[in-house]
Amino acid sequence: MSNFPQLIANGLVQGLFIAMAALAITLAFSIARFPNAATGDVMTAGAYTGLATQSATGSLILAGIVAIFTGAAISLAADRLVFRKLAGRAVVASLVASIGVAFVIRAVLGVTFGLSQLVYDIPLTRAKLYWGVRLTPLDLQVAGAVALALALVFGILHLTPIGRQMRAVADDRDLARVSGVRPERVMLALWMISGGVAGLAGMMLGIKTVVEPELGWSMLLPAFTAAILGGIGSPGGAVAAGLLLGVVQEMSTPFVGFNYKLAIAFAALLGVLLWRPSGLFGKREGVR
Amino acid sequence: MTTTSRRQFLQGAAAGAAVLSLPQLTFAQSAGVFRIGALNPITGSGSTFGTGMLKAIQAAADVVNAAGGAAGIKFEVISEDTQTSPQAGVLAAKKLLDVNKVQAVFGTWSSGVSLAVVPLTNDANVILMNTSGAPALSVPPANAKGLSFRFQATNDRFGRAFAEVCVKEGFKRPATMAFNNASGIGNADGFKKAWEGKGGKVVAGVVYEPNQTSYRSELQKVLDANPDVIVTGSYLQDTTIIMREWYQSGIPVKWILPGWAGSPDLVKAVTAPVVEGVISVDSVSNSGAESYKLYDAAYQKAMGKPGSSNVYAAMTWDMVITLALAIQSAGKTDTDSIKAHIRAVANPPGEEVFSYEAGLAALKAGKKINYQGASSALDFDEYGDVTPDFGVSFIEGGAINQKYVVKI
Amino acid sequence: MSAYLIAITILTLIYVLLALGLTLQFGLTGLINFGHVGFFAIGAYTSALLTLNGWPVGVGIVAAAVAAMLPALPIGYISLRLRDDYFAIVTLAFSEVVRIVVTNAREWTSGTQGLPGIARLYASLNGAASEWAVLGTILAVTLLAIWMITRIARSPFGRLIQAIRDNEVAVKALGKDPAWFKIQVLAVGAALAGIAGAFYAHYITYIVPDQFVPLVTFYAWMAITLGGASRISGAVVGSAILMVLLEGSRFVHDFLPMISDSAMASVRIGVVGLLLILCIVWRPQGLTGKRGDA
Amino acid sequence: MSLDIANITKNFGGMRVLDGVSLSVPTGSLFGLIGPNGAGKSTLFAAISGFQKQETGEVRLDGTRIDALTPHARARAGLVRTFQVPREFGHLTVRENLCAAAPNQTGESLLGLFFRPARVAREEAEIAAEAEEIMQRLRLTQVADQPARLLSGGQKKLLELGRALMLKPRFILLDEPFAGVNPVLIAEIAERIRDLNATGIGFLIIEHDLEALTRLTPYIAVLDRGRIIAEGAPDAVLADVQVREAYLGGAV
Repeated sequence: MSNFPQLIANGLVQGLFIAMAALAITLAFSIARFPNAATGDVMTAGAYTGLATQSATGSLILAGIVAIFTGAAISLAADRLVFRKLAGRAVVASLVASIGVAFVIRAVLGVTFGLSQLVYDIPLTRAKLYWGVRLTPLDLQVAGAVALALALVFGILHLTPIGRQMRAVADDRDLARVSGVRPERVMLALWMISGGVAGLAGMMLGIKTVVEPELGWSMLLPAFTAAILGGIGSPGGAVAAGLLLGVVQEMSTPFVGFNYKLAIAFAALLGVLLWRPSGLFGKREGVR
Repeated sequence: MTTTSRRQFLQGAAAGAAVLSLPQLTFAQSAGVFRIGALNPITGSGSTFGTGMLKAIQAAADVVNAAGGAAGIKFEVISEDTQTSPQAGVLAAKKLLDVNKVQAVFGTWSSGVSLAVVPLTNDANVILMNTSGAPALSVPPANAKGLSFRFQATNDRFGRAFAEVCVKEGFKRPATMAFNNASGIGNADGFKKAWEGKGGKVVAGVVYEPNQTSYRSELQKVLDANPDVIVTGSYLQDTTIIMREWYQSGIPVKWILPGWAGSPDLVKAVTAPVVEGVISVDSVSNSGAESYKLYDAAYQKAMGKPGSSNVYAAMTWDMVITLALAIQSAGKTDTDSIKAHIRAVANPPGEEVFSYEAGLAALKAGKKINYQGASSALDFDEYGDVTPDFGVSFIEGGAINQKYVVKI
Repeated sequence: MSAYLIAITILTLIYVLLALGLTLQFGLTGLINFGHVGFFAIGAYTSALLTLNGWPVGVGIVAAAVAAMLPALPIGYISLRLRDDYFAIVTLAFSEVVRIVVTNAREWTSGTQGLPGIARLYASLNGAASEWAVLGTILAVTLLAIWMITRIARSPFGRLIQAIRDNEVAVKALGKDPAWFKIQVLAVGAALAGIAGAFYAHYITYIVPDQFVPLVTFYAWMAITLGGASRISGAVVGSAILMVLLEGSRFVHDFLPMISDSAMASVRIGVVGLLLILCIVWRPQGLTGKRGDA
Repeated sequence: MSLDIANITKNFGGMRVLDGVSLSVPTGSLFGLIGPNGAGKSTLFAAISGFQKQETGEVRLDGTRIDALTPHARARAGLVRTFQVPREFGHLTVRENLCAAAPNQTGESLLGLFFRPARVAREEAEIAAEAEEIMQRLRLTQVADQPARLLSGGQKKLLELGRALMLKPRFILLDEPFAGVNPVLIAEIAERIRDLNATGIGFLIIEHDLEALTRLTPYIAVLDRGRIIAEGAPDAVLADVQVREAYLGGAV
């Protein structure tokens, strides 16, 4: 018999990573209005610089900070050099350009760090049983770090002046401008937060798995799926949908086997979109 | 992708050859030179091995040339990257065959690339020597003309070796975990076939998708069947994650990994205590032979790593030596003559030789030889496949120690 | 030399067929299809499986076109309900589902073992003649496709799909249902991709699911982005540039020997990415387009 | 015979935007609809033309219920609308914009396109002639081969009207035909509308510019907070106290 509580736990752990990546995508979308395909490679960059920092200093905290700053810096640079120049153009221009940005980031990482796999030097510990569910301390630490990051992001969005401005701009840019918000500053802050989340997500993923050039790219499609499923532009929705996807994928395995996991995620996406075209938590949009 | 059209000028034999390599585009056909196309996975998923395979080909060609060539003919190596992709492999092979006019193609690594390239080499009537595992390469249509030689054990042979190890170690309840690609499934299926042929039963089997953040559910399903050993068809990256998650679960079980996964890189990635006692089965088993020592030294020099880190480089090394001996034996460089003499110089009977120089001397003395390769004894069956012996290593205190050899 | 150039030309033409579908779907109609490789894969597998079971290659190619068109119908219906960028992701997911299915429907497709020994076109001719014959056939098909899409673009149908691209709501207000037009456009592009897939399978003679990753879709997008999305010549020019970029890197080593072998893969992808960015930022209409093109 | 709207209601997120609107617009009439900002005029148009689903109520065209039809089916039935913000096909020329609007084209089916080329060519010639005539009537001939996105605001309004005419409609719903148009062109557009009305086409016109509208339409209705508060001849309606309150907050 399948151990469903364990599958749910496994799904939640995997969902955390999808959720972080989806959060980065949805944050960028909420203001820049396009799905940023470079997010995956920003994650990879965070994983590599975090790893380099950790092996140089031995400090994971420092590595996390470096990963966040790497992600933020790359995002800012990409906005300044590419995306800003495409503001006002069709969504697809930015989308295709973001694939170009992704390739350039990956090329730089490949030349700098090589193509072989690298790993974070983290001592492994045995799992413990919690109510019949086996979880490792690393799982809990990663979950804790993700929760902390999410709390931080939501704190910024909902408790700080710049966060309120971000939400205002995301809701209605013109209205926000009229009410004295300077979109430039908000855009900068938003790209930094989105990039920082991606950088940290990449490092977490790198700790959990192995660091290699396609680390983030292979995460991109599940993350897009979660971002859309949650209602793109809705940070809470992205996180919830990420966790949900992780759980649905794992729960499906006793029925469809392990090979159709990703297909199940896409089927879920399609089903939800046909039912609610704006996603689970998205605002409905109509033709005016 | 990389065109290293190198013409190598050898200057002087007494004081050691001074090799001058000039990057230049030379397409002209020149007499006294045999052009080898090195078609390796320099980039893509085979990139871990590709460059080493290429360097081994170049080093072996240097050995042949330093010894005066094969039947007086010098080898020239032209390299191309398959990108570990059939499409890029086909274009690369077309370029090698058509632009560079190579007379043999060496070192296609993944089965996909070999299967895509073999129709082209057959058409051009050129020998293809590969290191792929897919059974389809042995038989028509792939090997309709008998021009394809495989220096790697087939997936089935790997499976048989795994089964032998299970018998020897007294395992009763094996389970399998396979990466969802040709080689992963091939190994697991080969094992299942061999094990059930011995009357055993595989208690659980899982085929998993690549690029996951976790394989815990897959692992759990296999462990739920309460196996005493898990046999994998896996790669380094996924094995790294699986071994970590297994270790964290604390459930005792033994592991048998293919050599490319159970490598020093794995030990480095997961740390020694995690993989203590893991069994790694590898087709390079001629490590006691003199030919292996020659290869090892050359590889060490070219790559700065021990030869044991790249089983395929040993195979590509052997490709060059085998071809050179066959040409020496035939005295001609046309494909049919070479094909006819490959088994003559590599298979028994004959005087066992371990180096090109020794083989050359024996052939010149009119003796029948049996080249013993660095990668295996190198005896080709009717399909052009070798049956290497398998080295069985145990990971102990972080070191990979070969304990015994399995013959199948 | 010629066989290598023929090989490159054949693969370029296969990309042209893929890119032409996107020119029709995106350049003219505005549909963001990010799952083109899914139709390509369906075509390749359909023709490969039919011919491996004894059907003639001609039947395989026609069946490839038909089979690739089938999913266009449901996808077209979905497109009516979704925003552009959602549609992009949904089609991307569709192509991944195709890949997952051919990977795991082992009893039909032999999964990751792939299908070797797919019949070649004109296998009875000797080497060079057969290569030229294949090239001629693909060239003829490509020219036919170009003629067909040009004809469509200049017809009342073409006028209407461009109207849909410019303003879908206004088209509805004029008494026309965009749905059926979008479905037809998707189906035509899918059929071209299916035919391209069939030629690909019969040319490479070996197919395996790994060949049908989203990167192929992105390459086709790069081709129309570089060449110009709303012009038919853009698909041709863009595909040619793309192939020169991808294959040209083989020759880079002769001139830049300091780039290591393993760095080459990174350099290749970096150059493609950079070119894509530069083109979108500085020449949004592509190389063939005029300023103001859609 | 007429366009009849009965008891239409429509809610947006708890807000009642249309609250039981009923109107009867006779065939061939020139009917003006005015109302302050947010009165629900555009929503009413959207409900009549099918772009918004109403909660309750009926829409009849010449006695036939059309409120279950899709927008494009209503347009084909003879009820065509324009938009407040022009929705031109920006990359097509003015001529192509008009031709694209022609109904029942054989060349709009792929089969027809490739298998009945002669018929397509004949139809194209007919459509081109019609477009030419409409362009002349609307004085758009000079810009016939310009991309529509380069037109001025007023020209775009005329283009929208011209596209609607290509369908040979019985009724045209005009959404603010004078908005953003210079005064000279306003008079001209009004003149064109009157000409067309003389050929038997009915118009229901939303307009902000009361003066221009009342000069054009002999009959108007006033919508305020989702209800029709008055209708009749312009002079009488504008004298109505309720209307003055609605427009000017009663400060008259």
